[in-house]
Amino acid sequence: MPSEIITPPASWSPRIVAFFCNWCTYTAADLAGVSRMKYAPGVRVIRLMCSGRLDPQFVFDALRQGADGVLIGGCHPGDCHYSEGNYRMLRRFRLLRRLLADLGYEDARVRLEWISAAEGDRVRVVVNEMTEQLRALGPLDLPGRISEWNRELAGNAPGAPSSAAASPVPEVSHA
Amino acid sequence: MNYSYFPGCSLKGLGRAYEESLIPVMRHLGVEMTELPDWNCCGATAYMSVDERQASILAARNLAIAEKAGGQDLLTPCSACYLVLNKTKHYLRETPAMRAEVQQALSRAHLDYSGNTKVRHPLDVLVNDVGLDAIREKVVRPLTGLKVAPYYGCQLVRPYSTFDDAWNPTSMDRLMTTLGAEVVHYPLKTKCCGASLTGTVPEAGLRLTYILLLEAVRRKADVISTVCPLCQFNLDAYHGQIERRWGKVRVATVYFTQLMGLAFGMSPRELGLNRNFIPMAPLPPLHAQPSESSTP
Amino acid sequence: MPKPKIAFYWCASCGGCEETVVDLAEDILGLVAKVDIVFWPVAMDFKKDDIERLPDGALAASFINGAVRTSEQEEMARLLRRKSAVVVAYGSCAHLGGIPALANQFSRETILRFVYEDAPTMDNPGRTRPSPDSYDSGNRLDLPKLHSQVRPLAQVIDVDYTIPGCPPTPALTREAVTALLEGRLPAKGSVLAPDTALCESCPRKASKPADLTFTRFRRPHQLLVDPATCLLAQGVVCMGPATRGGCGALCVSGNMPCTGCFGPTSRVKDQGAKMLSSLCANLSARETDEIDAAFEGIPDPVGTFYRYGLAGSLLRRRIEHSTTP
Amino acid sequence: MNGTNHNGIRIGYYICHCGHNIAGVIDCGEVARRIGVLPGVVVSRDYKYMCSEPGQELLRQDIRAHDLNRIVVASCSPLLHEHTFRTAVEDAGLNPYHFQMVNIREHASWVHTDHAAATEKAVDLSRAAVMRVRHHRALTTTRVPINPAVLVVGGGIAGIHAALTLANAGKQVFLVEREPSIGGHMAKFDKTFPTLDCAACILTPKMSSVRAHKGITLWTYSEVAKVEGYVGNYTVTVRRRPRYVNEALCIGCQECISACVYREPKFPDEFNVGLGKRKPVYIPFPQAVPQVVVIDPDRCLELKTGRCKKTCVDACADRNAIDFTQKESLEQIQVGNIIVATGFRLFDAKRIPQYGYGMYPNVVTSLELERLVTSSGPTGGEIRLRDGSAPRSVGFILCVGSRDLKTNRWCSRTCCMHSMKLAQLVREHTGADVTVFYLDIRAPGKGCEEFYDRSLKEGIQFVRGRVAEVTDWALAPEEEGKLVIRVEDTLAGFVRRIPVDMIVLAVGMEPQSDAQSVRRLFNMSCGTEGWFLEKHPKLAPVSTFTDGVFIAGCCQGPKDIPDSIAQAGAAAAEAMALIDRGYIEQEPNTAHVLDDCCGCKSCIPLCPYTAISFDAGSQKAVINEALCKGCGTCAGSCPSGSITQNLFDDDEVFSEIEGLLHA
Amino acid sequence: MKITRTIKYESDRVKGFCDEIMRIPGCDQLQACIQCGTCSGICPLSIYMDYTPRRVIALVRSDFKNEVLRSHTVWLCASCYACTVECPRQIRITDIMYGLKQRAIKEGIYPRNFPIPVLAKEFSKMVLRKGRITETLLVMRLFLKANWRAVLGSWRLGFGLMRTGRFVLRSERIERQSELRSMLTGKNGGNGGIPKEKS
Ligand SMILES: Cc1cc2nc3c(=O)[nH]c(=O)nc-3n(C[C@H](O)[C@H](O)[C@H](O)COP(=O)(O)OP(=O)(O)OC[C@H]3O[C@@H](n4cnc5c(N)ncnc54)[C@H](O)[C@@H]3O)c2cc1C
Ligand SMILES: Cc1cc2nc3c(=O)[nH]c(=O)nc-3n(C[C@H](O)[C@H](O)[C@H](O)COP(=O)(O)OP(=O)(O)OC[C@H]3O[C@@H](n4cnc5c(N)ncnc54)[C@H](O)[C@@H]3O)c2cc1C
Ligand code: SF4
Ligand code: SF4
Ligand code: SF4
Ligand code: SF4
Ligand code: SF4
Ligand code: SF4
Ligand code: SF4
Ligand code: SF4
Repeated sequence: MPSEIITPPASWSPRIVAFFCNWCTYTAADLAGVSRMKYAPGVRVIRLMCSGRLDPQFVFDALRQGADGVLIGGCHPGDCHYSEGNYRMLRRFRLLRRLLADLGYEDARVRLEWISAAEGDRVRVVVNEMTEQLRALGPLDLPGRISEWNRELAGNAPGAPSSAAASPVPEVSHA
Repeated sequence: MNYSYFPGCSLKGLGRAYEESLIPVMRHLGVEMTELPDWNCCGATAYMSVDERQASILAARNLAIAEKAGGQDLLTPCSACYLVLNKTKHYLRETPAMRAEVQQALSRAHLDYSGNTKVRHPLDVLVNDVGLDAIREKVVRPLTGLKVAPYYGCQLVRPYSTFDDAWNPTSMDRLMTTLGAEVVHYPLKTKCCGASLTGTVPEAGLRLTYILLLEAVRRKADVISTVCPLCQFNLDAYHGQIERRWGKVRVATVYFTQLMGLAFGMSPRELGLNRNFIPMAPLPPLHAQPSESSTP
Repeated sequence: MPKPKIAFYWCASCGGCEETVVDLAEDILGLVAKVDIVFWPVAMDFKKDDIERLPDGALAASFINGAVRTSEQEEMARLLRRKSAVVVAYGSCAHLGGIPALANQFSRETILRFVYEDAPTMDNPGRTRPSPDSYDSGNRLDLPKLHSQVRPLAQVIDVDYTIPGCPPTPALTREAVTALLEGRLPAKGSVLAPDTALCESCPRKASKPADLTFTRFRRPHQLLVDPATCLLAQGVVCMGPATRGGCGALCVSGNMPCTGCFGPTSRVKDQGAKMLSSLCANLSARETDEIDAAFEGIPDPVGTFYRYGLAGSLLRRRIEHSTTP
Repeated sequence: MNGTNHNGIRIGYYICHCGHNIAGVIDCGEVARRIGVLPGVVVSRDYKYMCSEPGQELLRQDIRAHDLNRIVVASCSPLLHEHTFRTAVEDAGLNPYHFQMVNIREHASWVHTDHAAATEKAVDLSRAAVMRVRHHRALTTTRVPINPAVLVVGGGIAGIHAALTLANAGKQVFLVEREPSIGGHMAKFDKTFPTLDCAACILTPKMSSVRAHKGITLWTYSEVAKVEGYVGNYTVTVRRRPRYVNEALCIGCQECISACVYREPKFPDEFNVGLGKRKPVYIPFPQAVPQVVVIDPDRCLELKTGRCKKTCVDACADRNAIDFTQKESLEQIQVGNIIVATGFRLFDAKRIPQYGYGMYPNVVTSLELERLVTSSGPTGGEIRLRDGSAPRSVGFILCVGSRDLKTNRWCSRTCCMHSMKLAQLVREHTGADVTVFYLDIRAPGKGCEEFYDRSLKEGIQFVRGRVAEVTDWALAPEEEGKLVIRVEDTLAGFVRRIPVDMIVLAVGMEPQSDAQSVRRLFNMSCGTEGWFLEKHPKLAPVSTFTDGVFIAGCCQGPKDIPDSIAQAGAAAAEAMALIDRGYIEQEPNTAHVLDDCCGCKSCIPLCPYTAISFDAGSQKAVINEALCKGCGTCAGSCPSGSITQNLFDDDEVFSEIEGLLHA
Repeated sequence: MKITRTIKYESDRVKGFCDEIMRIPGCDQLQACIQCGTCSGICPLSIYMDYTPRRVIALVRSDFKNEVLRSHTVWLCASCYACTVECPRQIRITDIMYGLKQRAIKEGIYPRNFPIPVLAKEFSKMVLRKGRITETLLVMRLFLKANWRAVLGSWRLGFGLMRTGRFVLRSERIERQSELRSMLTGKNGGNGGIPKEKS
C-alpha cells in the first residue's frame, strides 16, 4: 500500500505520550527536571496514580490521536505504592504488545519501563532512546493514515478529521 | 579445546622460550592452538603513541582475521598484545566513529569485524577452561619446596581483562600451588617492571626491575614466575647493569609455562630454560617415584 | 395518512440479519400492515431507481445490515442515507464491522492475491482479478471496487441508531421497530440494547467466585466445559463482562463462551482493550515468562478480543509498515 | 477571548514564569495567547510568580471578577504547589478540585534546550489540562481518624531521640531495635566531635530514659516483619527473637555470666567490633538498655547440644530468668505513624585491598580505634599495636570507600571530623606522630572549622593526597618493619613514602545491607545509592512518599549526631502534627461503581486494600470509599467501564490525550 | 642560583586544548578530576616526571598545552594502567597520556633529547614497512639513531642474547604487507606514505 508509506521530513521528531505513575516515574521525571538533565522535547507526560490505572484504551487512543509512541512508566516490581498495580500493567503490556504486533505495530512503539523515584537519569535515557528508535521507524500518524484510507470513499467520512473521530461509533453517553 | 593463537612479535624473538614452553604444555593438556594466518604486530604501546587510528586498525586486522578463521577465542601469551587487542575491542564497541573508520580500513582488505572474538590469555585459559584439576592430574614431578614469586605485571590484569583482580590477582598463585610449589607473599605482583623504559631511560626503567628483584630475594623466592615475554626479558637480562648500579639481586625469572612443563616432567632444555641469562637452579631430586605422584 | 415507507438493505454480511428480518416480518404481520416496505432486495424485486426517484428524506427509516467493503455498498448506503429520515445500523457488521472485519488484518492486495491466485482451490491461470473495468467478451462489466478495508456503517454515513448482534434477536428488533413507529425516539446515536454487560443476565452468574483469578487460559475444545459454572471461572475467555447484554445469553446457555457480538457498553470505546485489561489484571503470573506462557492459551488475541469489532475499534485495522526500509 | 457560553464552563488559565526558570526557555506570553483562544477559556494570563501571594491573589480576583469556575495553572510540579493553588481556588469560593495543574518547569523548561519545542510542549500540556478540567467534578475530601500511637524503628541516637520526644509529648511509642541493646553506633564512641564530650555521658541518660519512660514500649532483639494499612491506621507485625532470658525477671546482676561453663570469654564480641571477647551468655556493653543478658544460640552449649551443666541457671537461682524454651514470637501493634531510623553500616575496608586491611594487622578502621581509645573498651583505653606496644606514628587515611566511583561516590560527611577527633585522642593518649591523609577537609558544621584549627595546633600533620597504597616492603632503612604509605603530596607536588606503625582507615558510611527490604516493608523509596529518599530535600526533608512514614538519622544519608538528632526531632514533630490534628484528609481520588455494573466480579480481587466487595442484594460490586486509596486499578480493569475514578476518570484522561495531540 | 619567572599569563594558555583532548575516545571524563593524586601516588614512574600525572591533568584542564606537550612526563608513562584502574573518578589517564603523545609528535614539539619518542616513531615505521617487529633490529636502529655510543655500552647484552639464541637478525615480516599498508594509510600501492628513510 504505497500511499500509506510516510516519509518524514528531515526535522521530524516523534511525539510520545507517556503515562507515568505518580509515585515513582512521575517523581523521577521531576527529579530529572530538578537535576536539569536534558532530553528530547517530544514526550508529553500524563500523570496517573498507578500504572495499574493504565487502561489499554489509553494506549490505543493515544496512537489513534496521533502519538508516534506510548511510554508507560511505573515503579519497579515489588515497589508499587499500591503493591500490585505494576504487575497488572506488566501483564497487560505483554499481551498488548502481542496484539499490536499482530496489527503491524513495531515493538518500539509502546514501551514499558520501571523507573523509581530516584532514577531521574533513567527518564532521560529512556526518553532519548525511545525518541531515537521512533525516529528510525518514522511517523506513525494514524490520523493521517485514516484520512488517507478514507480517500477511497466517495464522500467525506462522518466525523473524520477532528476530535469526534476519537469515538469509533457515535453514541450517546450514558445519562 | 580449540583456540586461535596470536604469538606476537616477541614470541618469535626475545621471548621464544615462552613459545617453546607454551606449545608443548598446551598440547600435553589437549589444547589445540592454530596460529593466526598472516598476523601482524599488535602495535603495542609504541604505536598508540604515534597514531591512534592506525594503532586501532593494526589490532583490528588481527581480530578480523581471527573472526574469518572461525571465530574461536584468540589466545595471546604476551601481556602487551593481550591488552592492546582487548582495548581495541573495547573502544570499537564504545566509539562508533572509530569503529566506522576501522571498518572502512578493513574493507580495503575484504575483512570484516563484528566484535565477537574473545581475546584470552593462556593463564586465563589454563585456570578457567582447562581447570586446575585437569592440570593437577598431569603433574608427575611436583615442584615441592620450590618457592615461587608470582609476578603478573601490569598489562595482563589491567584494565580490560576481567578474569582476575587488578590489584591482587590469584590465578597464577593457585596454579603454582597446584604444581606443588610454594607461593611467597609478593606484594609487588602487579607492579610495572619498567620494560618500556629499560632500554631508553635505564635509570628509571632498571630501578623498577631492581625493586622487583630485590623484594623477591628478600621474600626468599627461588624463582620469579612471569606471564609476559617483556617482563621476563627485563627481569632476566639486566642483572649486570643492575648489579653495577645497586648491587647484586640474583634470582631467576622464568615463564609460568616453563614451570608447568617441569612439573609435567618435561626437560629444561625442551622448555627453553637454557635461554635464561640467570639460570634457574635445577630442581632437587625427587623423593618419591614420579609414577606415585601422578596417581591422584 | 400514508403508511411510513421503510427500506431494508444488506451490505457485506452473511445474510443472517436478513433472516432475522424475515422472521420478524412473519412475526409481526400486523406491523407490516402499518408500514410500506419500498425496498428489500433479498425478498422483493425493487430497483435502485425506485429509491433514486423518491424525494430526499421520503423514507421513514432504512435498516442497513452488513459492513461496507465495496464501492457499491458505499453508494447504496449514501443513497439510503439521503432518502431516509432515520438510518438504523442493523447487526454486528453494520455496527462494528462484524466477522468480515477480521479481514482488516490483511491488505486488499493480500486478500485478492490469495482469493484469485494462491488459494489451493483456485484455477485461474490467467491470474484474472475482478476490477471496476473488467471486460467480458468485449463488454465493460463495471464491477464494484473492493475497498482497502471493511468499515462499519457509521464510518461511511451518519447513523441514527444501532441494533447490535450477530444477528440481532427478534425481540430486540421488534422492540426497536415498535419504538420507532410509535415515535419513542431515543437520543440519536443510541445503541438499542441494554447498557449493562451480559453477565448481569447470564444464567451462570451465581456461580462466579469472588476471587476471579486466572492461572491459564483455555479454549472451549480443550476442556470439558462445566455447563453450570461461569466460563471465565473455568479459564475460558468469555467476553460476557465486556459485552452488552440483550442477546438472551444464547451462547452461554449453549455451553459456549460469549464472543462479544453485541459490542461494548456506551462507557467503553474499545471492547477488546477493556477485556484484555481485565483478563490480564486477574492473571496470577508475575514473571515475564510465566505471563507469556499463560497467554499461549490465547493464540489469536485479535480474533479473540475483536471477533466482531476490529473495524469499529480504536485502531480499526492492521497497518502497513510505517517507513520505507 | 471566546470563553463565554461554552456549556457554562468558564476557565481561567495562568502560566507562571517562575522568574527565569520557566520564562527563560518558554515563551509564556505566546502560550497564554494560544491557550486564550480555546473554547471555554475566559481569562488567560502569564505572571511572574504564581505561587507568590500576589499570584494567588490574582487567581482569587479573577475567579470573582470573571465568574470563573475552572482554573488551570501551568507552572511547576503538582507535587510542589498543587496544594497551594487548590487552597487559593477554594479561598475564592470554588471547589478546589475544579483546578488542574500543568508541569512545565520540571517537565519542560528545565529539561529542554530548544525554546520553540519547549514552548510547543507547554502549549500542548496546557491545552490538555484545559480540555480535561472541563470534566472535573466538584469533590469533597474525607477525614479518617488517626491512631495516636507511633512506631519507631531503630534504636540509635536518632530513634532514641524521636521516641523520647514523642513520649514526652504524651504519645504512645513502640521502639523496635534489632540488636539486644539500643544505642546504635554512638554507644561505641569514646568522645564526640566537635565538642569532645564523652559519648556515654550524653547517650546513657537518654537510653535510661527510654527504659524508664512509661509511654515507650521497648522491644530489642526484634524486627518489623510486616506493615499493613495506611497513614493513621497501620497494623505492624513485629518478630521478636528469643534471647533465652525472661526480660521481666532478669535484674541484670550478670551472675550467670560469671557462672557460665566457659570460664573465659571466648567469642568475638560484636560490640567491640571483634576486638574483644565475650561468653555465650553476655550483656552487649555495661550501659546496655535493657539491662538484660542475652544467650547466643550459636555459642551456648545447652542450646547447641542440649548437654550443658547449665551453671548459669544455677547462678540465677530463684530469680529464674533463664528460659531455654523461648521461641521466636510475632506481635501485632496498631499505630498511626512510623519513624524509620535504621542508621547506616560501615564500608568494608577489605574492598580496597590497596590499604591492606585484613592483611596487615596494624591497619584498623576508625570504629575499631574508637573502641581502642574508650576506657570501657577491650584494651581499657590503651592504644596498642597487635604486639602490645604503643604506636609511635599513626597515619589516618580518609575517604576510604567514599568519593570513589568504584565504591561509593558520596562523601560520608563525618569521617573528616571523626578522624580529627581520633587523631587528637591518639596524640593525647600516646604522643605519637599523627599524619592525616585527606582529599579535602570537610568541616562545615558549627564548631567544626574551629576543631580543624585545634587539630593543626595539636601538631597533627596534614598531607593532601589520596593514599595510593599501603605496603610492607621497605626501600629505605627507616621503612624496615613499618607500614609504608605511598601518596602524592599534592600541595608539595611530589610523591612521598611515609612509614608508620599504625594506620587508621576512615571508612565511609553505607546504607544498611537490608535497606532494600526495609524500604519495601514501609513502602518507601531509595535513592540510587540506597539511602532512603525524602519526599523533598527542602520542603519535606523527613517525610517519605508514603504518608505517615518518616525517616531520621543516617538511614536518610550520612550525617553527624547533631543532624541526626535534629532530624529525629523534626520527624517526631511531623508525626505529632498529624496526631494532634486527629484526622487525615484523604485525597478524594477514590473509585466508584456505577449502577451499570453487571456484577462480573472481575474487579473484586484487584483491590490492594480489599475495598471492593460484592453486594448480594443489588448483585453488583461496591467500593468502600474509606478503604479505597485511589490507585485506579479497578477502573482501568472493569471490562464494562462501570467504575469511575475521581480526578482520573476515563473522560478526563481521554480529553487529556486528545488535548495533547490536537493542535 | 638562577631565578626564573614562573607566573603564567592568559596568553600562555591555548584555549580549546582541553576540549580537543576530551574529544579523544576515552578521555571525556578528564574534567571530573578531583586532584586527589592517586594516579601520581600509584604511578611507578611519577618519581621521575617533571609534572606528576595529576598535574598533567590539571595543566590540560587549564589549556596549558605547551607546558604539557613539552614535558617528559608523557614519555615516561610506561602504560602500566595503574592510574587508570585506581582513579576514583575513573579517568583513563593512560589514554590521555597517549593522546598527548600523539599530539606532541604531530606538532613536533616533543623533547628532542629524549629517546622514547624516537623509539615510538621507529617502531611504527618498522610496523608500517614489515607488519611485524624484530626487536633486536629495532633496538639497533634506535641506538644508531639516538646514541651510537650506547651500542658499545650494551655489547654485553647483545652478546648474551646471541649466547641464548635470542639474537634475531632475520627480519620478521608478514605476507600481505601492501594490504596492511593500504589499510593503515588509506592509500593503495606505492609506499603508502611511509616517510622516506634517511640513510
Ligand atoms: C567511627 C565513627 C565516629 C563518629 N563520631 C562521631 C562524632 O564524634 N560526632 C558525631 O556527631 N557523629 C559521629 N559519627 C556519626 C554518628 O555515628 C552518626 O551520626 C549517628 O550514629 C547516626 O545515628 P542513627 O541513629 O541514625 O544510626 P545508628 O547509630 O546506625 O543506629 C541505627 C540503629 O538501628 C538499628 N537497626 C538497623 N536496622 C534495623 C532494623 N531493620 N530493625 C530494627 N532496628 C534496626 C541498628 O541496630 C542501630 O541500633 C561517627 C561515625 C563513625 C562511623
Ligand atoms: C548567597 C546565598 C546563597 C544560598 N543558596 C542556597 C542554596 O542554593 N541552597 C541552600 O540550601 N541554601 C542556600 N543558602 C543558605 C540559605 O540562605 C539559608 O540556609 C536559609 O536562608 C536559612 O533560613 P533561615 O530562616 O534560618 O534564615 P533567614 O533566611 O536569614 O531568615 C531569617 C528571618 O528572620 C528575620 N529576623 C531576623 N531578626 C529578627 C528579629 N529580631 N525579629 C523578627 N524577625 C527577625 C529576618 O528578617 C529574616 O526574614 C544560601 C545562602 C546565601 C547567603
Ligand atoms: S463471564 Fe461469561 S459465563 Fe461468566 S457470567 Fe459472564 S457471560 Fe456468563
Ligand atoms: S508556582 Fe512553581 S513555577 Fe511558579 S514561581 Fe512558584 S515554584 Fe516557580
Ligand atoms: S539471667 Fe539471672 S543471673 Fe543472669 S543477669 Fe539476669 S538475673 Fe542475673
Ligand atoms: S567526610 Fe571527609 S573523609 Fe569522609 S568522605 Fe567526606 S571528604 Fe572524605
Ligand atoms: S468489573 Fe465492573 S462490571 Fe464487573 S463487577 Fe466490577 S464494576 Fe461490575
Ligand atoms: S481505585 Fe484502587 S484502591 Fe480504590 S477501589 Fe479501586 S483498586 Fe481499590
Ligand atoms: S587519580 Fe584521577 S581524580 Fe585523582 S588526580 Fe588522578 S586523574 Fe585526578
Ligand atoms: S599508566 Fe603511565 S601514568 Fe599511569 S601509572 Fe602507569 S606509568 Fe604512570
